[in-house]
Amino acid sequence: MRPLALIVALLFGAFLWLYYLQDLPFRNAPQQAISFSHQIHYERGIQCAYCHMDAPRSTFAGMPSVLKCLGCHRIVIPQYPEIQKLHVYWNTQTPIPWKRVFWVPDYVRFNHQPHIAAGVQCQTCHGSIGSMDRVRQRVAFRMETCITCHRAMNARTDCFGACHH
Amino acid sequence: MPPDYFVGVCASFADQKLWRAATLAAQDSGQAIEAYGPVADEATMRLLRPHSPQNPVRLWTLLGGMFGGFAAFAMTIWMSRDWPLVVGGKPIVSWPPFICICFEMTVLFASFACMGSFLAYARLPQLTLPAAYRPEFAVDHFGLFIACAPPEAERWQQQLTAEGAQQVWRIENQPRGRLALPTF
Amino acid sequence: MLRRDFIKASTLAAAGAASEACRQPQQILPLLAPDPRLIPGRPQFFASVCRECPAGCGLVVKVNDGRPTKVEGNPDHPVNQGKLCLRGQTSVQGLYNPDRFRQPMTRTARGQLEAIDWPQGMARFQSAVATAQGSIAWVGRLETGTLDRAIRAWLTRHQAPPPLYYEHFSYDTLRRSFQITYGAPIVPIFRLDRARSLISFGADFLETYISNVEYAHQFSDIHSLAHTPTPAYFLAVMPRVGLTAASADEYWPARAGTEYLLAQALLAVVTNRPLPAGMEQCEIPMDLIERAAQRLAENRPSLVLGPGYGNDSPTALACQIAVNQLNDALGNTGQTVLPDVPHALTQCATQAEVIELFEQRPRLLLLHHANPLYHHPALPLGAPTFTVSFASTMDETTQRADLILPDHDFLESWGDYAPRADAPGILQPTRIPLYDTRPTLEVLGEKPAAYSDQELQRGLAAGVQSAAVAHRAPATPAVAPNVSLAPLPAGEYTLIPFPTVQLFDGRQANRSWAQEIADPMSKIAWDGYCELHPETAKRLGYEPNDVVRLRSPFGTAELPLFVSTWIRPDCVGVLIGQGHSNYGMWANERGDNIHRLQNPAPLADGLWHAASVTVKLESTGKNRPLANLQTERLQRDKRLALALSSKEPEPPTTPAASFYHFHHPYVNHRWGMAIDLDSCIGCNACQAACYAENNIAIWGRSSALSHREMTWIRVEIFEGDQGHPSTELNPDLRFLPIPCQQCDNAPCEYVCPTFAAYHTDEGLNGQVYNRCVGTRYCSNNCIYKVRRFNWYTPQWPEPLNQQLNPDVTVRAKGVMEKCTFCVQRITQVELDAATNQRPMRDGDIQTACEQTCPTNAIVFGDLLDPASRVARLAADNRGYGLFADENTYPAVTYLKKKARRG
Amino acid sequence: MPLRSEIEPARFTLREVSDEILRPVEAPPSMRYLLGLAFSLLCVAIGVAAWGRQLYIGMGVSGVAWPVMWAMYITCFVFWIGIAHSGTLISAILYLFRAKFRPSFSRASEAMTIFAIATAGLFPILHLGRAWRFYWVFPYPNERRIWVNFRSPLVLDIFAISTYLTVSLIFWYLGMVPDFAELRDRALGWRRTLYGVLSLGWVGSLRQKAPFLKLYILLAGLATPLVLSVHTMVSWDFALSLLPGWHEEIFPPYFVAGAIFSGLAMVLTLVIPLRHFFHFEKHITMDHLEALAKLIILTSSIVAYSYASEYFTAWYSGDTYERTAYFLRAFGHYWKPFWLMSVCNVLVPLLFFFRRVRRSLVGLLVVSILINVGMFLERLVIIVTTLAYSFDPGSWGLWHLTWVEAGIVIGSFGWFMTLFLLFVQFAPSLPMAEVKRDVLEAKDMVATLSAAHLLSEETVHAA
Repeated sequence: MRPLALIVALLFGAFLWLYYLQDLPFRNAPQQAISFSHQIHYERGIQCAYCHMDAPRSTFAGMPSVLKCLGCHRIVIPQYPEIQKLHVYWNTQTPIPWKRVFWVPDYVRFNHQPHIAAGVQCQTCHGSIGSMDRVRQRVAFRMETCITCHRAMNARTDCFGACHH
Repeated sequence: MPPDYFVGVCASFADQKLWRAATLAAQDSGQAIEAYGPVADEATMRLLRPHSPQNPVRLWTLLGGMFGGFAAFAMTIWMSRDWPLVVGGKPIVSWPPFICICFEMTVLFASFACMGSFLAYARLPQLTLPAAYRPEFAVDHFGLFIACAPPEAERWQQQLTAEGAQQVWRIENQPRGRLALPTF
Repeated sequence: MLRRDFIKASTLAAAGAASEACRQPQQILPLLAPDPRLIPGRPQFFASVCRECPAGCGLVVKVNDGRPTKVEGNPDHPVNQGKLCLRGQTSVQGLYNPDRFRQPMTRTARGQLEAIDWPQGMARFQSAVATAQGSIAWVGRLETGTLDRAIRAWLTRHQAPPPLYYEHFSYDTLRRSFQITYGAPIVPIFRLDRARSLISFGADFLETYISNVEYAHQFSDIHSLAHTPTPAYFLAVMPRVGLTAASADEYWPARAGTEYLLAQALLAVVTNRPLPAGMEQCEIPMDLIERAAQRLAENRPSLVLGPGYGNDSPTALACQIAVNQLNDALGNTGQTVLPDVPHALTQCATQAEVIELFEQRPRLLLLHHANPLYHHPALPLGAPTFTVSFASTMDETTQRADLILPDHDFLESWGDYAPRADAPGILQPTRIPLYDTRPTLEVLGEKPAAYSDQELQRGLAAGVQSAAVAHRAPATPAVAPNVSLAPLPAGEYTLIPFPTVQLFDGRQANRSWAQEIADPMSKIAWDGYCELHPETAKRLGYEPNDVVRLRSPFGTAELPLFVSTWIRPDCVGVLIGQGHSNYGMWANERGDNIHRLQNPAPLADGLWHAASVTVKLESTGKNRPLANLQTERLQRDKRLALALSSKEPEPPTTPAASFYHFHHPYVNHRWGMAIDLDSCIGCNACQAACYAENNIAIWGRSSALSHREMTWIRVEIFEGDQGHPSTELNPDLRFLPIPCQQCDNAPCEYVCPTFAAYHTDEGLNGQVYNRCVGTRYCSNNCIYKVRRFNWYTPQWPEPLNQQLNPDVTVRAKGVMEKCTFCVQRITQVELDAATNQRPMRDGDIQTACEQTCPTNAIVFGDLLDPASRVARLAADNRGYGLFADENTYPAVTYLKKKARRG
Repeated sequence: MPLRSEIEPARFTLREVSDEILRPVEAPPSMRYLLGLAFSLLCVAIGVAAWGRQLYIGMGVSGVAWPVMWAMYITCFVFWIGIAHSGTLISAILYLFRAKFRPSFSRASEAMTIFAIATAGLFPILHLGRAWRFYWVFPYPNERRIWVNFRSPLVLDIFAISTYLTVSLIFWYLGMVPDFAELRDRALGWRRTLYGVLSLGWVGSLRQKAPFLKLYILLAGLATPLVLSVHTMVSWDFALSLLPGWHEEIFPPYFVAGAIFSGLAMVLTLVIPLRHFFHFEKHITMDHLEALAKLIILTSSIVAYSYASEYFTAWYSGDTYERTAYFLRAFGHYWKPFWLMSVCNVLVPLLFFFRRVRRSLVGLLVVSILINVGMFLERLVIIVTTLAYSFDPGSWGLWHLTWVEAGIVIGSFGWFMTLFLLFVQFAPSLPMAEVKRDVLEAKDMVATLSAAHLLSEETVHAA
């Protein structure tokens, strides 16, 4: 019976990997170009909208420009090695290559604008980023997450009009 | 009542009519018997009536069918209403197409129930064959096994040979090996 | 308990493998410095001018995150008033042309072109200029304003003759006739919107004549029932029915070359002088001429246009002079013909001058976006002449160049262009240059007089400046030259080289949209072809798609045959614009170059004539299937493209009674569309706008051969209907644009097994791409056949993928797609209205096709709002639904064409 | 007086029956058999190669295009489902009617049913644009909370075909359990283990035979309406649409009759070579084949009536779309397949009115093959011409066969033949239990008749 069980386990594992596990980005917290800690900034009272200011007016939430970081870090702990990296990027005028953590597939038209207008908190979808040193995806961006919330808030659940066009 | 133990007398008939007569006689005597034969025909079944008047398979098939039909209707209606999408100007619960699915599931579950009840009542699948079974019973001979204690076995042997059995032999409690290995 | 929790609970050891997600996460690059105007994720809009042809329409370029994705007409520009033709829409493909030069190139000793960098390029350029000592010739596209002044200054500084602005449609005959009749060789401004009646002796003003978007707009104002209760009367006199003659009320198939007799006859009738001799040659009955003259006299002011490129025969000059005199006699000069407001085309060199320049073999030839060798293959270009080309893509002339210093594309560069004095427009770069190219102004090193700041600011914002111009009275009328037409020798056919709206003079041949969107008249895509009348074809024993060799005294060309009744039996029409040998991946091998057939030298009157040649036809035995996207032209009694019958008005086609009266619970909107068949001129601009907006895939000729084009709105052409069949004397042609009808009882929805096709709460027929498994039953069941299937994985060759619209999903292989009424535009406007708490007004949302339609034939709006234009048009008595009796309740209403008088 | 064919079996003995039927199974496969198996495996390889290419490159390699989005694949689907239905007809419906010639074909035609459905079942997956997402058509619970559109004829198809496969599989397999038991007793080594497992421990005792007979009669009763409903739903793939040429009320009975018609022809095409190569002439007599031929005449007449009624309703309705569709079906681009189909389905079966043709093996074989060609073309013509010439003349277009489609069709025939050849090698092609029952009944009949002196001496002597 030994080989039979092994084959069944392998097949079942392959099925799981193919259809479910391979795109579970739970564990992934990519190593960023500059190991920026949200926790430290959030504890000093900097709100999300200060850096990601395009959320209320665009599909893309926006990333802080290099100059915005330098706004403070030209004075605040400039000698810190990570901040040195920031200065190198600014001096060579190259944008910081952040790795994207939160993404939805191409056939989903996610738009921050209506969500911010409806008063949805950033933590609802992005998890408690304020308490994270390295950004990690806590809430799975799968349709189930979105649909449950849309139905609870009786937001628009029209497949074509709202998300998939 | 199926013979749970394998002690008794077994006879092999070449002629179906003799076999039928012997089986009928054995049934009347009230002994626990089991009859084997290569051919399954209605006539023998009506004559020997091994079971209660109604065969239980029919009841289970009906129950299975009704369950299938109800399950289909429940499934289609609940699923259509769970995420109600308007399609081609048709109502959400458009029962005409649901009837087709209901019919299909009725037949499906009726067949499952029918097979299940048959296997249950025929006590299949069995890994070991009864001791009385001879390979020729599947080819051209008809077998009759009568479960009786050794003392009466002798009497039954004479009776069976009198009734035209080609061969009669005694069966002691010999369980078969795995996967149905009949002895020659 | 949800299924996934169940899986998690019972997961076996295999879960350990879920380490790094195997899909590589994308990168996000922030800005270096914050820019208040730039909101990442929101499009920006820049005003510019379209340089695809000398018409110079105003552009508004939509730029997504630093890359232009779509161009639309500039509503404030006087020339095109917010509209664009098919060529304008494909200008984005010019910017992202995969065959563009990446850096300067030079020809080595062995004759190969190899890449060099700019310093080397400039050095070779300076040395060439030095050695030329004044024998320099500039042959470039038409330029006005700053660049024109810079070029002239540079040439005078090097003691060189002034530049020759080369346009193949240079209207030499028109300018010569104006010099004779009005004393100045100018291309005038025509005001169609003031005309009450219109005659064209061959000018295809809806396709390529001078400024086709402007004329289409003005023509629709005077001719369409939607814009005027008393439509003007339009008579077309030409040997072949092109897109312009298709919208005519009356059509005279005059023998090619005899148009001048008809013009002189009309002039004689209007000024009641004796008719010219030889009227029987033009095979037009006299009563028709009297009636036309009478109609011209009654409806003033009228406008008469002369011959176009297609019938630029040796007698064209006489015809144009007669037309000018007719306009004079009818008092149109100053009203609809403004001879003293010169169009920019007046600066163009005539073909004769260009031919003569190439004969002189200058020591240095500078080519700026001009391709004379394609139109005049016989021109000598070689050894003694050192050729420098500023073209941005390889073409027939640049292939023989010695040095290539690639110029920016017009969407990447500063500049200005004024098609006429009162409509100058400013070009501004909409992105950083794609490749290592430099603007020609910089290469010449000229410092032109700069615009003042506020002029620049106002110009940049509006993209246009307006200046009033006075009109001057005409000079004394001159005598018409006497000319006669030789009878057609037996076995020979007059060659009619007709330009088309999508290919112009061949400039747009390397645009996949211009090639994939079928020719408006013949519906043939991806190929050049020759056109013969069915009788001629039968007499010569040719079958459609046979390759026919056309032999003229100057050359031969082999082209597949398309048989159509819209051309005179004694003529053979050839499509110009195809036949490129070295112009790019989409333009090459599309048939032979027909310009080899034309007479390379100017005729006796010093003018080069395009249609001055007769050809013999020979069969080659070969066969080349043409990708004909609509083989059936008769709509039989299928009530597709309807006309108001002169008899009693037919009852509108109401849907039959139905058992299932399921009323959709529309709450806020039910989007609908109205298409006016009387306004539609069939120019396919809507198709090009749709391709640009919705990332529609292109798979080339082999797929088009088996009807696999992906257009979301196809324009069908029909000849008459059961009531009044289309005759050769009066072809009643009707164009029928068919987008998705977004039916309420959509036949495609109830057959889809996975709910990929379903009805949204706003009346749209949704197509969810990620749910579709590709059974294709929806396309089978759609009675309008508007659903298209992705046969392969779509490819966009580098850098065309930068043109993709980020708001629209790019579909994968195996998925259905169809017109979505530009749902991305609908949701964006709805979002903005919701976030700003203001109601949505009618006209806030414009679909891509509605926005660019030059004749405003398409109107989009909310059918639930009774005040909206589309609701009013839906209730119009001209309105009807396509196949309404099939109970699909379409959301698109078609408005019947007016009955054809003639 | 009983028919001669009824007392014919009296001549054999039960052991003789067993040996003859089991000889092909127990004998090693002949060279001819291996050659046939190799050839059909080659065809399957061609089919798999063609499908691989279509999956890798896209649907564009097949001939389907706009507007003809369905062609060869759905034709094959309906064709193979049609073949399956006659198998059920012979094994189930004729069992209910106690038809005398049933046992000789029943096992072979049931096998044909199973393998035909197995082949037909491939096509709904194979014709999909995204075949790797075929499971989205099943209503399985998923985290997207989206179910299936039960109004779509395709979903009805899924339920119908899967139910039909399951029920036929049960009916076929349980029917063979007694035969496997006999094979188990005669086999050795791994074959004994195989047949032992397959026979579920069947010993033919009364306790097992009583519910078995009841099961058999019930399943036959269930399969009969199932057959009619399955092909009705397959015909609804077309009849539920709006297209002129598909949207006809005659489709369900027309498709069911057509299915049984083409199925019977396939039974003949399979049984005649089977009978010849495995020498079952004694059990599958010419009378049995002639009975099938008579059934073919009946179903052919129904199909002919359906063609006529389609054209009459199109003409009589006066609807312009219907008239154009049907006129162009007969005289449009695809007139050749149309007229070939009409000849094969209507005229060729009329040959069976002649007794000589009915009783000649070559005649039966040729006519049955022509009928199947005709029925294949009929589905192709219905699908392609309706899509090519639908409502709007501007959207008329044609379909052209490509080698990928041809490869997949060859693959489907190869797949069917491979399964059938494996069946013939590993399982008895005739239901031995029922053949023996007929032998015993024949012997009883001869005994009673000879007792009543009603039979001539030599027939008694021959029995």
